[in-house]
Amino acid sequence: MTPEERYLFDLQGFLFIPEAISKDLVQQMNDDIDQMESLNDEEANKLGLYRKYHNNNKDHPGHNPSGYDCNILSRGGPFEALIDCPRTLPYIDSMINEPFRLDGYMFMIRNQGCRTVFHHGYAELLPYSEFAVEEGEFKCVSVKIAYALRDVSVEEGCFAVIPGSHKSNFDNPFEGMNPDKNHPLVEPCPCKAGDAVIFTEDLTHGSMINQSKKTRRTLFISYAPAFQSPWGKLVDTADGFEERATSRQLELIRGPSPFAIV
Amino acid sequence: MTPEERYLFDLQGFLFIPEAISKDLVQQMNDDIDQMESLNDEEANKLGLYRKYHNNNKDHPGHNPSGYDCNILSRGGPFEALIDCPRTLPYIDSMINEPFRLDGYMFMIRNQGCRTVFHHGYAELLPYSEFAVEEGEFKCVSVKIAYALRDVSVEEGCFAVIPGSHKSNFDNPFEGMNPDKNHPLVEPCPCKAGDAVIFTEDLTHGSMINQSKKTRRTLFISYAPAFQSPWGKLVDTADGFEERATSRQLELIRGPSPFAIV
Amino acid sequence: MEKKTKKKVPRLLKLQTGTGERHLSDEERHFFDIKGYLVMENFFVPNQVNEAREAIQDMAKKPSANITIERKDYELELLNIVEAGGILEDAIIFKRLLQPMEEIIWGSQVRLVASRGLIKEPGSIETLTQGGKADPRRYTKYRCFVEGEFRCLMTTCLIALNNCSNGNGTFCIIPASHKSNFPHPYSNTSLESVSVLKDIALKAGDAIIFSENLSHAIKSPINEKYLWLSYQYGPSYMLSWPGCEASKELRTRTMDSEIKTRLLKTPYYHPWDYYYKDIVN
Amino acid sequence: MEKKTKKKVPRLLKLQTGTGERHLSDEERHFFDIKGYLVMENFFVPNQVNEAREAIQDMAKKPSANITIERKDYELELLNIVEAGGILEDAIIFKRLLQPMEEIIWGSQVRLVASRGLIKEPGSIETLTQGGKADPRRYTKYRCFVEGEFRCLMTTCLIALNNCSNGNGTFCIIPASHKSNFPHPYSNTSLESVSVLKDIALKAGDAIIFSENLSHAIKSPINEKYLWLSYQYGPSYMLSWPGCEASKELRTRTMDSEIKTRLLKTPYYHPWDYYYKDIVN
Repeated sequence: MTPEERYLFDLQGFLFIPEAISKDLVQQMNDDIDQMESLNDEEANKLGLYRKYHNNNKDHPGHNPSGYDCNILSRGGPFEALIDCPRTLPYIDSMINEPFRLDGYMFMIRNQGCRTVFHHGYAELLPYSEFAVEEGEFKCVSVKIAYALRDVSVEEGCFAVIPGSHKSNFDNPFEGMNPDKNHPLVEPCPCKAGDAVIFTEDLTHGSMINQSKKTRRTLFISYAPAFQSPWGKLVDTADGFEERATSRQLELIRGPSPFAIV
Repeated sequence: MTPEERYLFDLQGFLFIPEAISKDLVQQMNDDIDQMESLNDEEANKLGLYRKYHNNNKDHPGHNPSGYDCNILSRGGPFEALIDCPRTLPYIDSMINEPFRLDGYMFMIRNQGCRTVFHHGYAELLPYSEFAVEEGEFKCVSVKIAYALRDVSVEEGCFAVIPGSHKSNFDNPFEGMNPDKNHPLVEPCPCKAGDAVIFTEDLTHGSMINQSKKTRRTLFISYAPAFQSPWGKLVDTADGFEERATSRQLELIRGPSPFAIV
Repeated sequence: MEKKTKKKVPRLLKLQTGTGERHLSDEERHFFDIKGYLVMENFFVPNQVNEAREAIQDMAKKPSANITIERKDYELELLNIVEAGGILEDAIIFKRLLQPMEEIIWGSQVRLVASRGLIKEPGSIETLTQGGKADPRRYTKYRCFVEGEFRCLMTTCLIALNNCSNGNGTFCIIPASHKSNFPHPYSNTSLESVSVLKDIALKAGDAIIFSENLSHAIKSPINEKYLWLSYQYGPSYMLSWPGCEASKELRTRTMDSEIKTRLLKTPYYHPWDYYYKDIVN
Repeated sequence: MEKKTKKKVPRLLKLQTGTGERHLSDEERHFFDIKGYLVMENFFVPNQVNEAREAIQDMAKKPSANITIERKDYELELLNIVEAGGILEDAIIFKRLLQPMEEIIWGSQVRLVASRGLIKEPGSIETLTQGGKADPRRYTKYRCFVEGEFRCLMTTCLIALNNCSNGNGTFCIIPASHKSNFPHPYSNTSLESVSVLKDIALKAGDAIIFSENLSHAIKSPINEKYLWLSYQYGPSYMLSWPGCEASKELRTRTMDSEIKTRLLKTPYYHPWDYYYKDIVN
């Protein structure tokens, strides 16, 4: 990390990484998702894909379901490349600063009317989300990366944060509320396809309401120290992964020895 | 400070310095105090000495007053040597770690039945007492030194502390109570004449009940960053001090420029 | 400890440690803790803005005995401007200013540490303070505890006496920088190029309270002279800025105001020791 | 966020974040925060001590399938001793142990991360752990907030099965070292020469709960073999120590105990996600 990147991540709790993945890889992933979208739930389940729906678009009854989350790493293919994305992984190394695993890999669909309400903030004291700096080094747990697979503007329901809330000492009065782009605390993060936002889970985050007919597609990939558990199915891999994987990918998925540091 | 001294002061909140001042200087100070003790309050006041009595020896009505505090630096003479005591001042330098002043110089008499109840502790969040370490360096405010002018055992009412309480997150349940040497949190600090205890004001401290007929004599000298005020009369000096003083002594008493660091 | 003496202490000097008195709303507290500042619109009504502007301009021409003028390039600083009286004296006890200061610093044990009138001309120097942990000025330290109390050191109230926005003489800050763990890397960067620096648009009469530990700067005005008023508060034991000690005259004329008297007192730690000192003197 | 799902979650998996449930007295909380440990006298009654000693000795001779024995010089470590059943299984839910763990770690979202029987012989190695900020084992982190809640990571309960005092096989610690800002300088020092190292005299059946972030060691016994039991707890999402995963057999036989079931669950973050996983599987 450059001194400015270090300063910005500490100051705001997130870092914007433009063009984190190539247009080509984005295209491959979108093609695969198009194919997956044609499956019904039963067909998807048979392939090991589980959709968790978010039916919160009461104002837009024509668009149901408004969105879902899904364990897309079990599709394999182009998604495996992001396990150890060369553009972003060095940041995770500096932010966690000890052996870590990939503990969750989730695909998110957000249709019209859908949004993610604000959640988290330092004062929750969630032990698995802690943002910390000691002796001039980051010591974070749970650092996440949001990769945009499509261009997403404020109106199209982009990611949104409260910069600095990863150090907030008081309960977040906006917990559970829709991000309001006009509030002086709120910063929406519009992205181009292939851009990434790296953030600490202690940061208050959510997404704007998607007011368009365009579907937002995002990958959320999460990393944590070795002693922390993976998030169940969200690290399921496809057949043959172990043979295909690089040694770093294997270590990130299996997790390094959890208590090796003595 | 050696690594062990640094470790111990951080761990416990105080540091014991044996033979901090020479027997000779101790003798001179005790001789002067003997002389001062022969004065009544009116005579003392005329010389600029003010006694603040502690009449808390209800159980020992024969010994009234049981103790007092007094602005003894205004006596001048041997007391001026401790403004910049070569054995202790380098510690203060490392503990405060920025330009500082001597902000209080107090003499304490404790007779039979007298004690100082436990007071302070980190959770009080007193801004002028803060114990702090940043980037591997102490950043304390209000570091004090207790110099024993006589041997003082546990029974003779020595200084007593709760080691580690300078980092306590909870209210001190023993606030205002007499230190009990049998409690596992309590550590009495018996001293020989000339020994010193350096401590952070955030440390819960007090003194054991003096159960003897011997009078405890102690000097408390306090240091603080330049922007903090001196404690009123407790930095009064004797006539001619400015001419006699070393430049360091002068700076410590006048205080460095309070906001010079920009 | 000295419980007996404590009881005798007049209400004026009530020890504030841990009283937990709160004046800010939950949202204000959350905002100030995250961002390091609070904006107060219409702190002065137009009449007060005019009175303040005139008083500062008069003092700049012919300063009274207790006000010092420091001239830098294209900038005039009038130290101890509270001595000018009128609105410049009355503002120090405005509730909208004092209540946040008391919550942010240390209850009723706060002092006025410095007061200044500022006249900025086109070309005035734009300096971005360091802020955060790397700020060498420990007297600016920001302290706040999880779901607990603030214990900040120097906290500033800056009042705009012109409309300042769009980079024209604007006050600007790096939000959240009062909690920075690293030094900002913008020492050799022009303010315009600092991506996280935010202009705070203020109208004449608006005020901003901020932790002195927040990275901040005042931009140079483009055409005219811009006037500012600055009041800095600290805990009771913080010394006055050199040149900002309250004069005997000021102390005498504010004797009837309990709050002004308290804010202008010489520094003290324990109120009862201060009281005690009064008795023995 | 998922408020609807949250409501459906069975009580067993109630999310504990911020419930502020308190089991310790003010004095215990103050003591543990300062010293980093709490002693519980007579945690086991004499019968339980005998049962535990016998079970450990049996397992050392003929370990059951789910218990691993690690031999070091003059020391035997029986990993996953909870599998032995009886008192070694029941102890994990003793209120005197579990209530402090729940307050110190994270409410009812705690897990048993490791369990061990230890047999120490004269000559066993005495290692002082680092402790404090300099401890490289981040999974031992101690966290506590001013007048607030604990959020500690690995926390240990050690039960003495012999009388251990006066340096003879004694458990010893550096009090307050869980908050050390500096590494301890005693790496090349014999335990006897570490001035701040304190022997904790324990009788057979006494237990001590301590933050794994506290510098600690077990001294070598002088004449006989000394037996210990150690249980380590962590937050719900902390993985089991390798070799300490609960066996199917153990999970099945503890099904009727809501609390044992919870402590022996595979790691999880949000209880409702765990619940959801059960549904979709």
